[in-house]
Amino acid sequence: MLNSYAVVGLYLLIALAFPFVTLLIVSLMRPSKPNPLKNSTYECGMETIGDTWVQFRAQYYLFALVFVIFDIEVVFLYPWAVAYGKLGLFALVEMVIFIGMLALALVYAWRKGILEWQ
Amino acid sequence: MIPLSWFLAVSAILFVIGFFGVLSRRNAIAILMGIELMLNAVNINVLAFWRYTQPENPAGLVWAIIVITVAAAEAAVGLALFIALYRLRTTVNIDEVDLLKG
Amino acid sequence: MNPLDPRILGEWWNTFLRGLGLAEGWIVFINGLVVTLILLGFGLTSVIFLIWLERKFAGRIQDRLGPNRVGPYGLLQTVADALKLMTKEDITPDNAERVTYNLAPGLAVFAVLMLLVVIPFGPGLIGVDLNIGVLYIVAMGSIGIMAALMAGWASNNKYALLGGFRTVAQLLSYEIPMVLAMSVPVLFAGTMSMHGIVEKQARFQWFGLIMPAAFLLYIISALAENERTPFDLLEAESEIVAGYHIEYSGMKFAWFFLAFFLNTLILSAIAATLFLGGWQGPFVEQVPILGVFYFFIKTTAILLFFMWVRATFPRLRIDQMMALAWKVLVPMGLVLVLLAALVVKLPIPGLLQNLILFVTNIAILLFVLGAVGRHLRKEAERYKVRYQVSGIR
Amino acid sequence: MDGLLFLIPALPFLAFVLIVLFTNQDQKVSAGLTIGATAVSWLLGWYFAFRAFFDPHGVAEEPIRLSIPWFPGGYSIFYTGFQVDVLTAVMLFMVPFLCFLIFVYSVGYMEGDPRFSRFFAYLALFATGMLGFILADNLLLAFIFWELMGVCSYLLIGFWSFRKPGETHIDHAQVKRARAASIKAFITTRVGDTIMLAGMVLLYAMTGSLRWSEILAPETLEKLADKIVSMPVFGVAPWATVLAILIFWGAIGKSAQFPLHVWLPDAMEGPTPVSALIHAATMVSAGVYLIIRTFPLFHVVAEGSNSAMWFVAFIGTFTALFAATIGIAQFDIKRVLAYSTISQLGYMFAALGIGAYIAAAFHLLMHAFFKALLFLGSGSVIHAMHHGHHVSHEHGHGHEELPIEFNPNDMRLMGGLLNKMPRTAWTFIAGGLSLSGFPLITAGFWSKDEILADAWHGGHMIVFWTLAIAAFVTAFYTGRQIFMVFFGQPRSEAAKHAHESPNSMTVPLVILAVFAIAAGWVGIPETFPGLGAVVRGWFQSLMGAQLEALHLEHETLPFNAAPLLISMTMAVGGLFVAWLIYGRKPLGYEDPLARPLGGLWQAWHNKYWVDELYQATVVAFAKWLAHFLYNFDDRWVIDPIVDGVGRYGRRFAGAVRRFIDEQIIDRIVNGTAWVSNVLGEFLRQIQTGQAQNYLLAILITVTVLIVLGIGVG
Amino acid sequence: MVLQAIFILVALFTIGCALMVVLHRNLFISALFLIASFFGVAVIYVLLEAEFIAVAQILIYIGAIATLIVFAIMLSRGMMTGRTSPRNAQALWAGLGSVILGIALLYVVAYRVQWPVVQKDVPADAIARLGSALVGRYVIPFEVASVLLLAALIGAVMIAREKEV
Repeated sequence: MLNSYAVVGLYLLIALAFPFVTLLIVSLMRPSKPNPLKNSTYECGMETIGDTWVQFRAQYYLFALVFVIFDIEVVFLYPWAVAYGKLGLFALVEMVIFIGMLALALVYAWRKGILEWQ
Repeated sequence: MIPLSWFLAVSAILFVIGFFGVLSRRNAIAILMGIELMLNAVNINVLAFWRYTQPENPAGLVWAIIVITVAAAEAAVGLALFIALYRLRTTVNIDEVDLLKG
Repeated sequence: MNPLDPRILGEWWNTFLRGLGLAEGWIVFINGLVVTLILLGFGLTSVIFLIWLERKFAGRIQDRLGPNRVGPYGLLQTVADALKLMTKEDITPDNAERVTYNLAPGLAVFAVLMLLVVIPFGPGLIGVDLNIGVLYIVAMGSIGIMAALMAGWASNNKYALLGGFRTVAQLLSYEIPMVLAMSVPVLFAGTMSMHGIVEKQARFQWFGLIMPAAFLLYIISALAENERTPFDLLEAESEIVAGYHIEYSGMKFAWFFLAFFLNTLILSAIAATLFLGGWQGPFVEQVPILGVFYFFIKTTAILLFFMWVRATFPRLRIDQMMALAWKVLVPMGLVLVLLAALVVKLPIPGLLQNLILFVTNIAILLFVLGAVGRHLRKEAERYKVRYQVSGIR
Repeated sequence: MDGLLFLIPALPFLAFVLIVLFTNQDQKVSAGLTIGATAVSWLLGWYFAFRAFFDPHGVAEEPIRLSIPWFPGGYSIFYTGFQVDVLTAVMLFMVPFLCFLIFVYSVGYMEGDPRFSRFFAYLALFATGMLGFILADNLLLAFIFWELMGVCSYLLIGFWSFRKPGETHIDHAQVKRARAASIKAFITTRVGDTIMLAGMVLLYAMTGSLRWSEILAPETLEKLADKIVSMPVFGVAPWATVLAILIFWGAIGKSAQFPLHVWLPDAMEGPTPVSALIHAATMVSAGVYLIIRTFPLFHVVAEGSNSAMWFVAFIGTFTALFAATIGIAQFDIKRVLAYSTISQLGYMFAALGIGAYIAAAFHLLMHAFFKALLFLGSGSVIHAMHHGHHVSHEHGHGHEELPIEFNPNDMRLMGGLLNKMPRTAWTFIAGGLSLSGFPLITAGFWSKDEILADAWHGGHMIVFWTLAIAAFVTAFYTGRQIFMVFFGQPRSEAAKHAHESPNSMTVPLVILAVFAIAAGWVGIPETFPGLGAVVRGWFQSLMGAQLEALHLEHETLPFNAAPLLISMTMAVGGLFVAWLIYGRKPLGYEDPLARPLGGLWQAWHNKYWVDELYQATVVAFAKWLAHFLYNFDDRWVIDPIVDGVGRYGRRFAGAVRRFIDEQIIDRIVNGTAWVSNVLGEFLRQIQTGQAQNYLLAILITVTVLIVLGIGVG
Repeated sequence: MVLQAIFILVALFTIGCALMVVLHRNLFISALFLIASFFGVAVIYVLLEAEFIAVAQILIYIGAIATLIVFAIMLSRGMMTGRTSPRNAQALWAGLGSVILGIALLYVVAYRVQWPVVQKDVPADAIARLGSALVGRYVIPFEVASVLLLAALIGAVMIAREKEV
């Protein structure tokens, strides 16, 4: 079993190295004449206004939060799905409860207006 | 085969680093990172014992998943707290949050 | 030992290596290298061809010629673009996070490349048949999200940051429906390994046919995951600012572009594998080599569908997109999973089950479309009333 | 049925409790309660009595017993309870019946008294006491009921220590006299009781038990008789005699014998039913019953000078004559009867003294009937006189001058009441004849004759002749009384207007009269010619069975004409002389005997000045002693000591406060406060509010623990 | 032998990243190193042949928690510049204590305790076994996990939600 992951590991290393090596090679070939104007942040050609890090609304965090909850649900869902063939009806009932609970979470988020994107 | 004690050593080191992170960092979110590290260390330990004592028993895996779930839930709530804290006190430095001073 | 069976090639190769008297470890190492090279080669060349195909196909739809100057029918156009990007100067915005800024493009490409390993091109032709294949795909997808976030934050640009967050939000929101959709084939196949799933779809029992709703769900979330047309608000051509890779130019931008297209290819390949039975097709047992052919037909079919969607569909607003994801697709996904689980357990023969599933899926699709339609009509009314009141035409 | 035994005393007690607690507002109900309770006790009493009468030997041998463990007494648990043997049966026959009659009588007599229900409560309590006493199967329980009777007599004598019925103004003299009389009665009987208690304690010490069956058993008596005790004053005597004499003193106190008789005449201040019940029938006879019950104790040391019998006989005979003589010179109708009671009790003790066990019991029984009759009769006369006095006032006869101050009891103001109150008169005359022992028909004759016969047969000639003279004197003063009250002319307006009492009072009188006459026939001895054969000495055989149970021998006396004739002559002679002096000539306010007898009469009239003697000696001494002790306590010894201790104590406390309190204790207390404050201040730093500091502490402790673990492991 | 070499490499990589997470001045960079260490840990899981946990680790830790952390860092962006020293007053003591604890633990792991090691390989259908265990014997933790997630969501939402604007 491990040697299949060995292949994946090897592939991973190469896949990781390939883009960066290419970048290095390319950076050698291309001209590099930095000047302040060129290096300024691109804002449709206008001077940058205000601080770079604009005030960040809780909105994004809440979305990530709901994503986390459902991500974990998925992690629980897959082994159940895999083992579902051999299990009896009780597996279905338990999963219904599990998903029901998280559907409740979704409904709560929905009612609380978190899913709307102002 | 990799001896069990190596895994335990790695998890111990990771745990200690995490603990140091929790103790020494000023920023709340850094502390949370420390906690995540510690939880990972625990997970390594659990799985190491699972792999080297009862691989056929899925209990180890169940435990690992539950630890991951709890870590995620904890991170979610913890970060929500820090955000609320930031909104209230415009700082996330644990040093400044010492209302319970004796 | 059917001569047309690619697996023979594998065995022959292995026996040859053992013949050389190499240690087991080394054999694994060499195999790994060979597989990586093949996959990388295939990946990159196919992307270049894909970009060309996309531009050609889009042109055709808009009744214009695609690129035809460089090389026969413009085939070399993409190669020219690549060369151009390689040699263009690479500008790094000042006080950007140098490390993260440079890391982002590489990570983006890496994430997508990693997916290639598990795709079963033919009956024996699979990089590595991991028995957690499906989840592996989802996991690698989430690394892609990290890359977008890092790019957005590191380029020290207000719009890049905003674009980054919006992209991440979109990717996160659509990952859940995609994962739920992918769990249906896993449920049917009873295993997560891609090879296993494909085998389960023998003799036209394609999961896409049994569960068209799940297939459609997957297609929609794949579109969003790939930031293609209906959901490509962030760096759409019409926008002023090009999402999180504003500050990127030269080779780093090329990597983002490559990652974008490779992602499209792989997602359609996965769609084909999971829902259209990968290399399954008539006579595949007798002539396994046919499998590869079948696989490519199905993948290109889905690719063309993607390109067709990109060329025709209007763009969704960000809040509509989010609402669609969370309020429609996620519930639908949950319902489908439960439905599949329920029906599989019914004590009736397989075919009847498939029929029931098919019918129910159609019913669900109609219901969902109806609901969304009604909602949109109500929204339009309210929209008209508000402006009516304020007197603006 | 034996279980019901305890009901006899219990019911009256229940009546008492109910009246006191609940029904004292409603006079009719409380009277009913008491009478009802006594009626039931009477019926139960007669049931047990007749059961004993029909089977004397069985009951004597094996008395009906009901006993329960009471308290752990030294070596064994002290059992107490009730028992009925022949002697008790006799008393059970007489006591409840008399109580019932007297209670019915007192309903009429006490009419209109504001504290009517209280009176009946006391009566119920007294009935409980008397019934309990005769049923008690041991001396201790008997003593308790004995004391209960003492209390009741105190309460009843002092009953009018508040107000005379009907009169609004308070008759201070009357109230003072009633109070003095009740206290006097209580204290004199208390003197006797304490001596008896001493005897009882010694008896318990010697025999280890107080139950009749155990102390009167022959072997214990033998033991007591043999043991000799030497006493400082009285010299050497066997234990039996000493104990017997001590217990006899209780009887002297209660039955008003010579030294302690002074309280009975004064007890007449109480209402007449009380006098009848307590001072005629029951309480005083209790003393005699006690001695009859403990007779074997006396009888064990029969002869010789150191025998208790001799002492009893002496006291009995002396009191008989002494009291009879005083009776002659009294004008108050009830006082004459009081002294006659004392002398008759003297008769009974004399009989016991000479060993006439059966005669004493028989006389006790008969005396109770006719003496109760006489008292109730006198009550009815007083009631009529009182009533007459009021009527005369209303008819405006004005205040007739009388040589002496009007007193309804005074016989000199009476006279000629026979035709005004025929029923009372005739029943009173019957009682009088029975008291004086009119031959053959009255009960008194048979019982007194028995005693005289025994005295004659036993050879105690001194006793015989004094008792004979006493009989003559008794007959004389009874006759005097009858003639002064009922014959001649009424000597006052009240007497003129007196008329018959209501039926509720006269019916009991008639019943008692029947008993006063007929009851005697029961005891006619077998050997008596003629009548003897009819009854065949039933009472003698009855008591004989009792004697056999007590292992004492008894024999039926041979008939002897001498004592019979003497007693007849004494009785008739006495009455004839009384008729001579008081019957023939109309009487003035002055007693015809006063001048001829002169000094002797004065002595009789002033009761030989015994009261004055006591007053001078005993009471004076007591007062002096009290005064001395008071001084000793207040002025000379104890108060100074106490005050001294108080003053020095305060000075010492001041010193302690200044020195110890301020310097040492305060300093310690403040010190601890200061220390804890400092400690608190120091420890406060630990709580920095930084979560991470606490985590650091955890880290350090965990590390230390692990290092230790490694070191140890 | 190769396996052990790989393990050492991966272990060093993970520990290095963990140290950088703790020591690095800039918060975002330490977050990235955190992700790298998560990845390292995932690889260790693969070495332990607990592949499902490895994938779950990548999916949840990197995909979800890291994103959350980065979002949180963005939200309280004042800390981005890392002007002040990241370490607080008691860093020295904490470091000392941790080191000693580390040494003690390592000593315990290495010498003190004999681990009951058994040579068994992981069954092929480990994931199916896990699935049936989750629904069969360990159904309570399974359901409690869902309740936990619900509670966490509600809690976090209540806390982090902006007041009704």
